[in-house]
Amino acid sequence: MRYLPHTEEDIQQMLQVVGATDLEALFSSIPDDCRRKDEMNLPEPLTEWELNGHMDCMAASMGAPPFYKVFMGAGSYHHYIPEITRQLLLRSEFFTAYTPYQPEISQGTLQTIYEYQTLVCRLLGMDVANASMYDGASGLAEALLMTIRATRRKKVAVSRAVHPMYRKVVETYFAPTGFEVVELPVGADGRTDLSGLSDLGELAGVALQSPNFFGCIEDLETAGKVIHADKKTLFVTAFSEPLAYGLLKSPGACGADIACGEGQSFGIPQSFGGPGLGMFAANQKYVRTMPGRLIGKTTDRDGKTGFVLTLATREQHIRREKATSNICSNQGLCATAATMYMASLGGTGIRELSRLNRDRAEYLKASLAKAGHTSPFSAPTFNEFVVRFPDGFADTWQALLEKKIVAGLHLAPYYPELSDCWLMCVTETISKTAIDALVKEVAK
Amino acid sequence: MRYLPHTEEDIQQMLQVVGATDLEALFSSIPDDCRRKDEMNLPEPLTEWELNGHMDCMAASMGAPPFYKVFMGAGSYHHYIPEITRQLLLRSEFFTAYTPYQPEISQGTLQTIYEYQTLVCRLLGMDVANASMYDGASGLAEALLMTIRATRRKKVAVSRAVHPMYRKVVETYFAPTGFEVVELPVGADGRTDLSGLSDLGELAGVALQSPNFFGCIEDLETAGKVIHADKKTLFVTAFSEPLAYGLLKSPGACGADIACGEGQSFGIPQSFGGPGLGMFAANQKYVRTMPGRLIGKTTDRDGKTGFVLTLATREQHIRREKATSNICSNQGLCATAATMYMASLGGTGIRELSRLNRDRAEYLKASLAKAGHTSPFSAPTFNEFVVRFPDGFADTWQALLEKKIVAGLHLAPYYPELSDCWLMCVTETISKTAIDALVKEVAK
Amino acid sequence: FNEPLLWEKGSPGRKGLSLPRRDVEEAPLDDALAGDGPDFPDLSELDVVRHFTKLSQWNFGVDSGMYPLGSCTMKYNPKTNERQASIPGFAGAHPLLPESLSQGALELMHDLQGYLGEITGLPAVTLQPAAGSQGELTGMLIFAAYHKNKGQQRTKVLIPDTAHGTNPASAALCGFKAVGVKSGPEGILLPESVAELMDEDTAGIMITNPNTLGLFEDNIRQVADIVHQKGGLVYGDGANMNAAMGIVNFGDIGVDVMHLNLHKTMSTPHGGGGPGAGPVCVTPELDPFLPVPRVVKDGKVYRLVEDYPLSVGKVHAFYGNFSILLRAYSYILSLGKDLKTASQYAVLNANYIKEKLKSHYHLPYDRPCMHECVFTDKHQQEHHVATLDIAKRLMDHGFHPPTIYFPLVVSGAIMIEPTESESKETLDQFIDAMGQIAREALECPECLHESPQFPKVRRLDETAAARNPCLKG
Amino acid sequence: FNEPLLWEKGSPGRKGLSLPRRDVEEAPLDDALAGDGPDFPDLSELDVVRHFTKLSQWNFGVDSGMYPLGSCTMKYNPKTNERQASIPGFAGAHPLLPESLSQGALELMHDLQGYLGEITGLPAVTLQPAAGSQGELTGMLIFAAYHKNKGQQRTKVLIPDTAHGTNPASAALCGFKAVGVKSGPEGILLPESVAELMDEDTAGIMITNPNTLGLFEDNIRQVADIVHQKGGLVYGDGANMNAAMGIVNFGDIGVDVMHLNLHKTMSTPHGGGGPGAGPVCVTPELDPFLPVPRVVKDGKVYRLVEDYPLSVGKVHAFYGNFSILLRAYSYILSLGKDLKTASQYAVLNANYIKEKLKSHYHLPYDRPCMHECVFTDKHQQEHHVATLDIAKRLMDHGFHPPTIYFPLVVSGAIMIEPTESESKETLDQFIDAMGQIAREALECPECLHESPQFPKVRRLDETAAARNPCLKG
Repeated sequence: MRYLPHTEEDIQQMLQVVGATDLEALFSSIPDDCRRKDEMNLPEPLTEWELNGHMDCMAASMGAPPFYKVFMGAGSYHHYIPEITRQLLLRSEFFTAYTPYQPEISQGTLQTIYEYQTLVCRLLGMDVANASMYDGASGLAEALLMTIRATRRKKVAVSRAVHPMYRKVVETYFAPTGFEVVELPVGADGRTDLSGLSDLGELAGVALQSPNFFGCIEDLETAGKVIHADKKTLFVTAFSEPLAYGLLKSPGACGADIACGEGQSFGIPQSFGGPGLGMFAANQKYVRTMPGRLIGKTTDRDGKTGFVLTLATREQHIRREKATSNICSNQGLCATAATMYMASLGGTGIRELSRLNRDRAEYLKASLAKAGHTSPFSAPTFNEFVVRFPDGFADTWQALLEKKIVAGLHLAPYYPELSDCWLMCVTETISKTAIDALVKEVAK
Repeated sequence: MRYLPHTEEDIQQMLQVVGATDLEALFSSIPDDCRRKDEMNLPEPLTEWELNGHMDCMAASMGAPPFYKVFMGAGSYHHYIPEITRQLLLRSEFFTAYTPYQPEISQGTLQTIYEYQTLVCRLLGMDVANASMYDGASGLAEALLMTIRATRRKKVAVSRAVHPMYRKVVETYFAPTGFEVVELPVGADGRTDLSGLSDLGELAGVALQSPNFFGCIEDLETAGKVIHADKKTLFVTAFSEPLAYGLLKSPGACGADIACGEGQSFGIPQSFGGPGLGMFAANQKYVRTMPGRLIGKTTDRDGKTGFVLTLATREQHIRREKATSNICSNQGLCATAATMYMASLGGTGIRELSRLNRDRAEYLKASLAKAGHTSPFSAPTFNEFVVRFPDGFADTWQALLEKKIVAGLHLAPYYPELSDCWLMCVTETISKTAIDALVKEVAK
Repeated sequence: FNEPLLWEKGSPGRKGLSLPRRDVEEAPLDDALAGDGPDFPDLSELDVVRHFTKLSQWNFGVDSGMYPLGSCTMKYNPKTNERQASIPGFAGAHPLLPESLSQGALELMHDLQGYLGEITGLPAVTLQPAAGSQGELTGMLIFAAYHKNKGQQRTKVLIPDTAHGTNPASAALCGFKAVGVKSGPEGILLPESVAELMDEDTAGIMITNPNTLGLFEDNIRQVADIVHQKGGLVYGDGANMNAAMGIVNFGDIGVDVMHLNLHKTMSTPHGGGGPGAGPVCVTPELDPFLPVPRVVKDGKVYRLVEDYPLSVGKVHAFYGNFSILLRAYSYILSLGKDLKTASQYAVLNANYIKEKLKSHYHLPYDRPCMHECVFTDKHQQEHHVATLDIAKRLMDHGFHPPTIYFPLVVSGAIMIEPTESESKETLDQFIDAMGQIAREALECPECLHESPQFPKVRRLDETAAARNPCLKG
Repeated sequence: FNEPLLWEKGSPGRKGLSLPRRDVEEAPLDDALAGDGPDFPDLSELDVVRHFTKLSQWNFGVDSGMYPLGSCTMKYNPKTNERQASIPGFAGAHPLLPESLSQGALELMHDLQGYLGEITGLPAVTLQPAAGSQGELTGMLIFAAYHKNKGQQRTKVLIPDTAHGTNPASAALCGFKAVGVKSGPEGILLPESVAELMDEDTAGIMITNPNTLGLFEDNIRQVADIVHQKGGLVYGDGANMNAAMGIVNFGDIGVDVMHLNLHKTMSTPHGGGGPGAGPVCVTPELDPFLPVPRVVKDGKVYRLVEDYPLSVGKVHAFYGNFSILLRAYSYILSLGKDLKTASQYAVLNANYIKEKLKSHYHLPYDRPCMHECVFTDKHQQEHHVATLDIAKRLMDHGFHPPTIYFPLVVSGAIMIEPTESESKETLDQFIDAMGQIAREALECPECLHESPQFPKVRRLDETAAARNPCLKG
């Protein structure tokens, strides 16, 4: 096998040094009743070429672009990924390195992640960002646990307009802790209704998502003021589409204490949902209660600038059970991809691209409305929105699959109250022509 | 445009330094009657994404593996290319470097090509190999011109069993020189008939290909003796399938003075015929009459081993019109790919792979023979062979295209005397199952 | 050469990304919502390419040389896995596609679950955890859910002193109190120490086996029996599975829950710290508690099923790090039963290094090791040379240093894990370098203090970095 | 760190390539034909990956930094071009596929011919030559065929002293005698010098325009007229086309035949020396002489046509370096009319460097340049610092040196071609480094003699290499 270098001769020489008669004898110190007696029941090894054929064949069954037009977002977005990102990520110095424990020979990873932290801060208008969390969902769960650590309160509130799967992950993380999660309702406009907030008692944190799951842009500025009526409560803003912040006021500018969300849109393939990138940023004063790895700038013996892992005293390998989180890695390669992507876009580019996403989605929204299919919500949206379809659309939806169109996400399983609604998404990868084609089909 | 870095501000600043009012003014020193007045009539620039779509669409019209089973060799072979080759070649230090004029910062290219030269020598059993020629065809032309330089004779002989396109290139190179190329006939067994050689007068060189265009393995050892009956005549052996030398006696062992051929089989995609890799090796005594770049080993000021371009005095940038050739580059990246491929295969692997190629081809040959389709030639073959089909096979062949099978190459346009024959090829990429499927179709 | 920070480069208006053509009109947006957009630098494509090319050149990866980072299993990351992960059908797949359009991905996940179940001996598998630490958390959630389903709320978890720091952190995140268990004089757990601490308020034990000293926990069966008798569960930290594929069936020896680190054992890229994947394998009894959705085969069709009322819930927005799972799947299909050979070579390599280096370095537990061996700087300390100096000096020899100062139970630990990918020649070169460093410690301690000499930067001031954190530019 | 030569590594029987499963019996082979197989080292996949990863790290490429190698046009090699070239339909296409299965490739070649014709102003195009030098040879074959068709056999070709060495070599390969033409005091050709030499035994002239001094040949029209009047042809060496896209129509100013170097002007990868591609563009009158097969559009179908009786024949086994042509096609489609902007920026960058550096270095021809400028070491010679020292020192600043000692007409030439890809910041850094080196030449000449200090090896003994050539291991 081409990954296993030893020849028979190598093995014999090494066994002699070790003092074992054969490979099995290497394990003779393991008690016999702990040794596996049967062979593993695994398939015959495939050659490189058989594997290629097998994987190509499996992948061919998937309904992915460019063969399918997928008008579905809901936390996973199809954006173009520049070829340079793909090729630079394949540089093995990036992708085969581990956690930069030895900074002298890890400055590539370290400077990149330092740049990542900086760009994330600039994107979100926040003071400090960590080197990333697993994904948007667990990032939100960790953010809410952080509000509990920071305030020593026991309850958090989460908007029902937050991605339903993120809320499930929050539930899972909170279940064994004894802390409480309450849900904030959605108003008629599709935004979170904060009118009942003051009745909920002492809250450690309140989490809104913007654009929220329905694509609606929350009025974060006003929300921040309402939430901060209780000065101790932390305002957590989540997101699943960071590209929105090319155009929208940043969470930091709206008073967020913690901003967290999913960074997949920034140069990371959708890959059936993972890996993603948990972007996570906070105000300076909370830095020592933040979970996750941090990279800091320092100098070497000769006074030369360099970068290191820092504030590790928050982390589990030092603090063990007292750590701010059990997370001990980051999404290194995904954060690297996002850094490359943000660098390629630039400030000018992100604005243009963000606008184009929104404008194309608005075009679809308007076109559907013209065809009689309107949104139940009035709030402005970014690149996705909810639309109500007449009875029988589920069949139309199914029929459109045959035409290689996935016409949005049915909301019934997630929001029974919106069982006749679909969540539609348009990014820069879907042209006006493709939008017109969808509208024509739907209008039939 | 993302490749063009200047902003309006940059341009203004630079124009000021240069003393030009605008970009057009940069060209004001060109006489007006030499300035182009009209715009170039070129299409609108495509975005990266439009280009991807456009190219994917064009490529989809091609009849290439894995969608097509192509039983065609004839100088271009479908072999598996390890993914490592593809990824290592994308390392920009290899693929964006130029000719290693500055050895201190080009040791990667230089050591690689030195290794290439060495492995080529070992493959072909020769003393010296150059850093490569354009392709097998021009390599053969240059080899024959080299025999003329080396012997100061004016005539060369080339077997009719040499790849017909290589012979055309030889003709083209020889046409304006006044030197003569005569053709050696093919015997009934499919090998070159050397019986008339002594009647041809003083020959500078005699070129055979083995395996020849018909896939037949020439008896190079005997041929070498016959050719060297005239001690001055150089024996040139060509090849289009270097993999054969994993199994066959090397040209050097058979007395070749120059061995040259196409190296595409070694890790280089077929790419509709180019780029290929002109492998070129010779006996030590001819090194200074050899065309092409050479890499040699030397030491630096501190005595450390390093590699440099050497014997450049043969080349055109020093010797100008007295150069051994006008070639001033090599197929650097293709030679690098071939080095990686040969290194991956190893001595053990090349033998196994070479044998598998031959055995699968032999299996097809035997299966066709069983079905009544035999070869006009009796000589042993490597991974391709000629087979005679009954009247009407041209229609069958055409019909098989619909079934995504390309059932060999019709020889009629190249050898009118074999107009009912096809040249069939099988490599390791065509399994027994695919062979059986072809035989079944042909036997119908 | 230095490479400026991204925002020290560029020029406003420069373009690095090809923007799609605008084909629709601009839609108005309420001023109150609109921001100024982030202050990102504007760069050209070449600017970006050169920047990251240069940064990459300052990094050391597995492809750069041997990376014997103990407990991290820095084996070769096969290139073909990257090819598979980039197939458009997989890379471009939306996670919420209808089942009819995602059979390939579901089949892959289903079969991978089966393979991991077979390898560990724990047949019920979730692929959802995004990393080993999240796998641990999932395991602890299962502990809690299991006891809750029995009507109990246990408050403690036993954790040996040789455990990774994530073990107590994961237990704590789940509301458990971590209770330490001291390992015995041979570096392994003694049943009596566990018996002493195990009670009916304890949810179970977390054991890394082979442990972080690279030793097999010989008493695992007895320990498991003790824990099970008190109604507890046994968690196996599978971080060190690379020693044991085909060698030990963890289900058979009493482990109830076990996570795997696919970026260790299953060769997926380490990526400078992630993404990993931390599938969790459990006994059939614990199957109902696994996270949802589950991938099941229904006749010939693969489906995602949510309906598991006892499930701990979800730990990932979708199904985990699918493209990492895909790479592990590719690796398993490439090796098949040869996975056992991989484990054998990994153990052979570690023992070879142990034997060759024990004359130079103090070996606190001189007995056959598994996939890694732990030395200390005891001999070198006499010459004022510490583990850190030895580690830094290795860089000057072209090797990545081993894991140092871990496990904590050994003072000045040097934890070496070669993995099966390294050839005998490479091991010999490493042994040679370590030997030279041991000699240098005698002859020129200051040379070691001044190392490394060759990388881009020399030893960095980590204290200053933590005291006045500068976390962005 | 050193990296051993391939055959100093490995162990017999080790495997680096995945061999397909054997599914047929072994066929016997006559012993007289069988050999022992080559003595290649046996390596693992990781051995191979590490070897070439390490070697690559000793190389400097365009992605590593500015590469101002004059006359080589080291512009950015776009990554998307590599993506396009690796599409399986193109990368896996057999050249002898039937037309029905190769329409995409033929269409691409057909359209590329059209674009190159438009860019040069010479509408008849062959894509077959595998490199610029083979393009020159093709051009000379066309010269010969043209005159032969007129019943003449001319024996000489005029070649200015500023020409690349390939020009006389290509002419010689075609049986022509190269006759030198001295350039005038301004660095450009004088019509009178050409008139003096041009006669009816001369097939024509080969002119590089802009020439190798980076200057536009102002008298090109007069020169062409003189040559044409004597029945000769004008060959334009298009190596420097990067200065002139959209600026000059070479057909209009009297050029009859012109080759392009796609790895220069059209951004295809340089690859450590190739593969390139050297299409040749000619006037309609010379169309019949182009190599066969020709790609033609026949209604809606693209075809390969052999039937051109006056054709010079074939210079490549198939149709040239298709995958390089494909990259050039991608580049042209990506820029369209912006190709003119590329030329403008290339010329702006060269003039900017020229203005900024002329106070430090001797500028033999102080006039507006095109895409490159040529300095000399005249000022530095006084301090015993030569062009070579300046070049080597640039490496220590992270730049690739310029082309040196070429063109031959300038003693100690330093030929700088920045290309349009370089940003103003990068140019300023380069200018700064050159300025520092000029100062160092005054203050510390020996520092320059001892350079480079930082690369893997220091100055190499090229004389010894040539005296006792060691060309293999």
